[in-house]
Amino acid sequence: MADNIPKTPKLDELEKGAWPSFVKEIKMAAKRSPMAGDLLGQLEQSYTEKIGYWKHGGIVGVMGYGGGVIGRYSALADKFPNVSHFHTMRVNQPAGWYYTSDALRKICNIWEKHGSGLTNMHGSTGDIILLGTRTEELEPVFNELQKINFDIGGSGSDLRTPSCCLGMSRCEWACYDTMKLTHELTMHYQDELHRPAFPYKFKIKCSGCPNDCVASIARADMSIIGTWRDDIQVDKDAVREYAARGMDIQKDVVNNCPAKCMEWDGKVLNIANEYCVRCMHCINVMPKALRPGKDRGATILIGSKAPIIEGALLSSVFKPFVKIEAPYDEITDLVDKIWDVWCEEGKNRERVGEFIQRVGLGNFLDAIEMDPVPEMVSHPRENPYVFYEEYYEEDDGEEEEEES
Amino acid sequence: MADNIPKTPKLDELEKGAWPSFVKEIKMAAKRSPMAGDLLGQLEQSYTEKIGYWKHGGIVGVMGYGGGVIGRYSALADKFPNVSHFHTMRVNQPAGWYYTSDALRKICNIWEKHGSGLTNMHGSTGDIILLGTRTEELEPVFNELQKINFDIGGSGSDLRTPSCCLGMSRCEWACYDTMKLTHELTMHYQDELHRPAFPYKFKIKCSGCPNDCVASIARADMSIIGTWRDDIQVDKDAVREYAARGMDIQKDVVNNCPAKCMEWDGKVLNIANEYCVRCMHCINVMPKALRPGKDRGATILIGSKAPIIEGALLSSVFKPFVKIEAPYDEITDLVDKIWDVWCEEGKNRERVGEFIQRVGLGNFLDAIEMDPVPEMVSHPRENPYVFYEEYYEEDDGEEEEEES
Amino acid sequence: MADAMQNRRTDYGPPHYEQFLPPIIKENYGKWKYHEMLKPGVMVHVSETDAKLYTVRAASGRLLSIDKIRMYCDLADKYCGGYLRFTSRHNVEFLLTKKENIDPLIKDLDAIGHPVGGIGNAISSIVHTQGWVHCHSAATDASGIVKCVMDDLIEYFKETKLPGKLRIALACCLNMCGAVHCSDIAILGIHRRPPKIDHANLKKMCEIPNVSASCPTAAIRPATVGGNPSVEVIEEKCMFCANCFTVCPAMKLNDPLNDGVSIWVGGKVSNARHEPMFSKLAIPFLPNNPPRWPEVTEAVRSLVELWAKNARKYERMGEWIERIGWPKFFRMAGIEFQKEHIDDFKHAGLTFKRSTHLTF
Amino acid sequence: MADAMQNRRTDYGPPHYEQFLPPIIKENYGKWKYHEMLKPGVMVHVSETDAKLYTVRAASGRLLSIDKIRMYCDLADKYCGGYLRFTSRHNVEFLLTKKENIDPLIKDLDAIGHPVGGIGNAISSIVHTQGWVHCHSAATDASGIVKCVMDDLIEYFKETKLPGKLRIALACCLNMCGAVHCSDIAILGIHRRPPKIDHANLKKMCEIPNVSASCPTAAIRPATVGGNPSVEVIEEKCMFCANCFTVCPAMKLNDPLNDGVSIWVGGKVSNARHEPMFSKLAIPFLPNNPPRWPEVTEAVRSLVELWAKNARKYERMGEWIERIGWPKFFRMAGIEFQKEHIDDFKHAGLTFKRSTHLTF
Ligand code: SRM
Ligand code: SRM
Ligand code: SRM
Ligand code: SRM
Ligand code: SF4
Ligand code: SF4
Ligand code: SF4
Ligand code: SF4
Ligand code: SF4
Ligand code: SF4
Ligand code: SF4
Ligand code: SF4
Repeated sequence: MADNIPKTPKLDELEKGAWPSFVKEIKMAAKRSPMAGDLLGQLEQSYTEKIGYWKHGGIVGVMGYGGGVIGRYSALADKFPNVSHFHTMRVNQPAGWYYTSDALRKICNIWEKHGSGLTNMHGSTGDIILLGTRTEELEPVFNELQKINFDIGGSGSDLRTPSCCLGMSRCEWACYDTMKLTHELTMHYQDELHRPAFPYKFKIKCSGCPNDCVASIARADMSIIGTWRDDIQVDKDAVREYAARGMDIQKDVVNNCPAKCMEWDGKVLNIANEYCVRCMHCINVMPKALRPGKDRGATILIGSKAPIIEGALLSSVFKPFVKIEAPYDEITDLVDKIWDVWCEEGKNRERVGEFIQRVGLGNFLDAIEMDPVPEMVSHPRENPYVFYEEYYEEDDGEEEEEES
Repeated sequence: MADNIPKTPKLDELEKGAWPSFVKEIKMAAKRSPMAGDLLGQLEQSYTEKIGYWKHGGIVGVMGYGGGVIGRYSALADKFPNVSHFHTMRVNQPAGWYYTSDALRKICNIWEKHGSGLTNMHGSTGDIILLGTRTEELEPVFNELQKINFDIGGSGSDLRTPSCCLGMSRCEWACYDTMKLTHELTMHYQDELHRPAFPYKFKIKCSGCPNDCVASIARADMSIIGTWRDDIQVDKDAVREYAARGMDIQKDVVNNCPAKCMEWDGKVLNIANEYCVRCMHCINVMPKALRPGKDRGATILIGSKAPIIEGALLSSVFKPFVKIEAPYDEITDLVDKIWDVWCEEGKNRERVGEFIQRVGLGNFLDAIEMDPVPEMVSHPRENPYVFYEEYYEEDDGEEEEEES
Repeated sequence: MADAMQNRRTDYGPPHYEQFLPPIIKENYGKWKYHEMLKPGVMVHVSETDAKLYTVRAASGRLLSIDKIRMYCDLADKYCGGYLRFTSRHNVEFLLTKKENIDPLIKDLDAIGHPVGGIGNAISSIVHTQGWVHCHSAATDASGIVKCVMDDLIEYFKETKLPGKLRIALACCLNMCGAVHCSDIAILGIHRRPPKIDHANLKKMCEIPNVSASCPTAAIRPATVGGNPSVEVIEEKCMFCANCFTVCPAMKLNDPLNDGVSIWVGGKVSNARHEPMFSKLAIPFLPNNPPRWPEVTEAVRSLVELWAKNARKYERMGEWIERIGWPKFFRMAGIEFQKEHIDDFKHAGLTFKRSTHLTF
Repeated sequence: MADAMQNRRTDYGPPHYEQFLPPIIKENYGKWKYHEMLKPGVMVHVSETDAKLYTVRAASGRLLSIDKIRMYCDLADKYCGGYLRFTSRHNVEFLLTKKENIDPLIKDLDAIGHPVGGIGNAISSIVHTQGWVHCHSAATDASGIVKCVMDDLIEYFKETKLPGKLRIALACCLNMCGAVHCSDIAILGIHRRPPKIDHANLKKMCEIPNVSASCPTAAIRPATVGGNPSVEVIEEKCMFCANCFTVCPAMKLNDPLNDGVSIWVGGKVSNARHEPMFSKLAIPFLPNNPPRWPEVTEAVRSLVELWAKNARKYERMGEWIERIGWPKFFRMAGIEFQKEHIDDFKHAGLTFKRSTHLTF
């Protein structure tokens, strides 16, 4: 029923060019779905008027879940009735975003029946985004997802769907099993993931090494990034082989080492591992010759987020090195402690990173009963405004806790 | 009259050791000055009780001057009557701290007659500090200083006594005449120096090159630091000479270049001057071979200060490069403009660096009618919170100044 | 409802990934030894068992119809036992064990309009967000600009002729769902006009105290307007973050006349060489000019090429600029340095140049 | 008074420096070509005219009696035509034209207790302040600690066996008159107890609003105590800066029981190699232990020697620590990392380690 597809002279311009065209995708879907058709219509108007026509989403959802659906209504419902509702469902992806054609086809079939036929593979948190359906379709979609064992992802002030790099499944540098950890954590925290009860959202992302292929340090309240404690594994011959094949080891490798801890005499590459900051560069450029050490684990960092509202943050070191082995009690204990304090004291819409800055890292560590370590800071304080917590009273020789 | 000297078992410990002893100095003075004697007594008590015994200074001074004297009274006046008053006078040093024995002796004679006989050569702002006299002696001291043409320095919320490195007088790296500029500015601003009328103190320090031998970037509201625009002068043979005499040019020079803009092939040292950040290192280590370029001037920076109360600041670039040639109108014009705005809008006890941070550098530049240049920042903003100052209204196609 | 809840499963979580892994990965899980790029978009991972896994990565628009997903499935069935995955930048990857299947697969992918590439020193897909397709906050469209920019930069996706990786991201408003704040080049939708307040309905829709509280710069204060209890905005204090709109629909920021795009450069995420960095403001404003946003594509291309031409091998955009200094960057890029570039938020003073390390 | 003003000169300014310059400097002003260190404390500057100026630098306690100044004058007359100067670190320099005068001068200087040195890769005098000798704010003495530390480090003043320059400074309170905030090693007098308020007299001596306003952490609020209009301090909010005391004598911070010294490291001023840096907190507290402050001298010496032993040539303290990382520094120095080390002032978040660049 192609007649359902409106004229879209502006959008048609976006069918041209070498990059895959989302307009073509919507048009394909529109062949079957009036909803996709009206989406085209409304989008064409946005392209003409240079403004979006979506209203603030109301609360819609699935029975027994507090999150996972983003309600969306059109401001042009009269003109485009088929997108009067255009909610999205966030479906928890399998760790590592691996699929079989079989599994994907099942999802497609559900979405053909109950939705616009449009998706995002994936949302930038990592979920499968089923893009656009009506309120009354939410339950049916969920019922069918259940049958194929796909569950809903996070939204609102809850644990958001954790995600990870593919790690050991296809990468020689993975310092721990990112997919296993991500899956286990997701299962362990199903309630927190599905029922918003935090001051604000909380995201967990797992990368297998400091290359950080899921950008966890930039966009996860907890970033778990693989690293190693012992020496980089070096295959000396393979190094010479790289040199022989024309790599300028001095320029390309040694001079780029941020720790200035490498030496190359034309024959042997020496690494002063005690100064190596595990940046990965030398390993990245000589994958056949160098490998991370054998004593592997991860650095746990806390608090990254986008700018709203106190300014963007990168995660900062919280545990310099932890072994990542099942059962993951050390990690879940830490997560639980952090949540306890944050849920207790955090303001509404205050991310954990902002919270820690407000109360002070030192005080936060006290609250979760953790000792400070120098790895947590890039450098100690520069200002002399130290809150010394004890002082002597005249009457006593004893150092007294000031009551605070 | 050595009997005037009290027993000081604690202080006597500080007569031992290889470093010059201030206790010996005070004792020498005490032979002649009861004031110095009582200082010893009070100081011994401080050393015993671990606390100072000076009271907040009241306002004392010299007729016609608002600053230059730090009033000081003892809290133990009954016990040590000769330091009941113990004011210091700040005397403006000659630029570069050069003296003849003749001039120094004259100062000593005055201070023998009218003061404790103790001094600081010099105070950390740069003044000659005449340490300790009575209120009624202030005028006589000034009258005698007048005769030998020494004038009073700054204190309070005024221009503080400017100081400088010795520059061209003895240093091959001076990129401008620091002593001349310092003297001229001091003369030009006598009124501002002697009569506090600012929100807070304002300090000017002049260094002849980026080595910054008066630490101007750390402790001057205006730091004037010599630099050059053209290429470093290289004597290639002299470089080879250094290498021949055992200097490891690659390690000691090239690898320490912060701009990574040097190359050494064992024979010729190549400098990519367009990337050189004028740090001085290579010149410092090979003074016979390298020299600053010929097109010399200075970078003017603004705002450094100690921590009280918003936290310590280093000066930041305000004018990347100015030629420093008499008459120094370009500099005095800039100083005047800055003072106008700061005196108008600055809060009480707000240094100019704190002021600029409060109102915003961009707004401050607008106020003094200066254009922003990228040299003023280490990098552009990272947060998206931009105060765009104009927007279109529906009715017009014109971009409109929002009234603000 | 209660019983409805009983006889219904919840919180069973995502399917276990293992069932989706091809046999070769199950067998060599954690045993990979090294990898090599065979050609643009194609790499091989070699295991300690000498097993070889070939990955073919194809561009994907991320916004996919089920029809397209089904086509992917067909190709996966045809060439690699039905196994495929998506990447953290939303490309699709096919996991092959038969080397001879690589070229036919690439041919088929090209045929359905999905070029292969993005591996190694290339530009990969642009991480992006919803824009006018689905979000109420958008100051610009997401998919449209991404399409235009990538059409223009396609050569850098298909080939690996760059000094290092270059990551582009787009977010259609300051919420930055694309987490663009650490990208080599970030495209950010922005508002430039204070909220237009729906005074008549604000009280109905929102809690006035929450609305005032939502403003980072305290620009919002309660006020009665035209008899309605509402709020007013001190315009000079507004920097258009739209946080008030997020908490209250009556604070409308979207505005065709003034919305547009800003360009940011020099961010990175990886710890390779330089520590992660935020992106910094390069171009404060470019107009929304659909459908092809020529100003934006032009600006991005010239930034990419400036970097490609001048950076040293392995130098990411931000590492290069840090070495040559921002003043040089602005001069080389021909971008005028303006008041907007100077930080004036909380930590502004720390961005001032507090040394004489300057180039001339 | 008015007439008194008339017949009196003011604002004539300091004497012109030229009259104090030795002829050789007048002749070669701006013509110096290079310099060389001949031996510790002695250097020669060579002019384009081939003229040679020999500088002999001697330690000076800065706190000088006129008697000592007169001795300097005698030596200047004896060896260099009466010409001398003081340095920005308060050493005294004699400006010679006759090489043969160098050694006798050094002998005479030693005789009056002023060792020669401090040039090149040495420790020069400690920039310092008034302390108990003259200031009401002092949390410790200045001259005393300086004397003890330099007695202990004298070898590093007299010889040049260090990797680079090492600058030590001392300030006796947070006002930091010594501008210690950018020193390789900074010794800082600190209070650790909230102000003891003289409620009976506060109103007489100070403006209550000014007092409250003076507190950076808003710890002070107006209160009536024992019938007196005064102020109270919220103890947990006080970080002992003494700014309230500076504006009001009734807010006493000085306290023998709790005052002491903190040690800071890694600052620098010059632009050589690394940009200027602030010093960072190494040791939060050491007791005031006059007359010889053994804990302080011991701590400073071990920091100096740790650096001397491990730094690369030309690496200043801060440059060395930055290369090896602060965690290593704390471990090597055997200093326990505590809550006090973690910044919690305005820009605290920016001091957190926001990367995985760690050593183990
Ligand atoms: C769908 C998605 C964008 C996409 O196209 O991929 C998205 C869409 C929205 N985000 Fe987001 N965010 C999405 C990933 C992100 C990310 C990236 C990430 O998670 O890795 C970020 C930055 C990282 C972070 O969390 O800081 C992000 C930071 C925000 C923020 C700012 C939060 C902050 O603390 O700064 C908001 C504003 C808010 O929460 O009110 C927000 C709010 C929103 C809302 C709900 C709009 C709103 O104001 O309520 C958007 C709904 C759009 C719609 O109608 O579909 N979204 N949002 C992403 C979720 C898909 C998925 O589940 O996989
Ligand atoms: C004498 C001297 C220390 C010395 O022994 O050398 C000194 C002594 C005092 N300074 Fe200072 N300052 C002295 C150089 C400095 C410097 C260093 C410099 O000028 O290069 C600084 C740091 C740089 C700066 O200006 O930020 C300095 C930063 C302060 C401050 C903090 C100002 C700030 O904005 O952070 C105060 C507090 C105040 O101004 O109320 C202060 C206040 C004081 C007072 C007046 C005490 C007070 O609270 O009123 C001291 C009088 C002590 C006395 O009884 O003699 N002094 N003061 C120095 C002046 C001698 C001279 O004129 O040559
Ligand atoms: C497939 C993917 C992980 C996943 O689970 O999906 C992945 C896979 C690989 N990454 Fe990555 N990275 C992936 C996203 C990332 C990201 C995250 C992002 O872009 O949002 C980063 C951080 C980017 C940044 O710093 O802004 C990332 C930074 C790296 C780096 C560091 C590059 C650098 O010099 O900064 C390397 C090392 C290298 O390329 O030499 C690397 C290396 C690799 C290797 C070679 C690892 C390996 O041995 O298999 C993989 C293929 C090379 C390639 O793609 O060029 N990967 N990689 C992601 C592919 C995204 C895409 O479709 O393009
Ligand atoms: C005499 C004096 C200037 C004055 O007008 O009084 C001076 C004189 C010289 N300085 Fe300086 N500097 C003087 C204070 C400084 C200061 C300020 C300070 O210490 O408070 C600094 C900044 C210190 C810092 O960075 O914290 C300073 C940083 C330098 C540097 C850079 C050293 C570095 O690597 O960071 C050099 C270059 C060098 O030594 O190679 C230098 C070099 C020199 C040279 C070699 C310049 C020359 O060619 O004559 C002079 C003698 C060498 C020496 O002393 O080792 N001068 N020099 C000051 C002597 C103070 C003293 O008695 O020790
Ligand atoms: S983060 Fe490391 S382990 Fe994970 S995919 Fe990237 S390179 Fe491999
Ligand atoms: S991993 Fe990075 S820091 Fe370590 S040796 Fe290699 S390049 Fe240097
Ligand atoms: S600052 Fe430069 S010019 Fe001045 S004395 Fe030091 S080195 Fe010489
Ligand atoms: S002055 Fe500094 S930046 Fe310039 S070339 Fe020499 S070492 Fe490099
Ligand atoms: S970035 Fe803004 S407009 Fe785009 S999806 Fe996220 S919230 Fe919506
Ligand atoms: S847009 Fe942001 S700054 Fe402007 S009023 Fe709303 S919340 Fe405040
Ligand atoms: S540092 Fe403090 S105590 Fe020392 S002189 Fe300056 S103000 Fe006085
Ligand atoms: S010492 Fe400083 S922080 Fe404490 S009350 Fe006084 S002003 Fe406030």
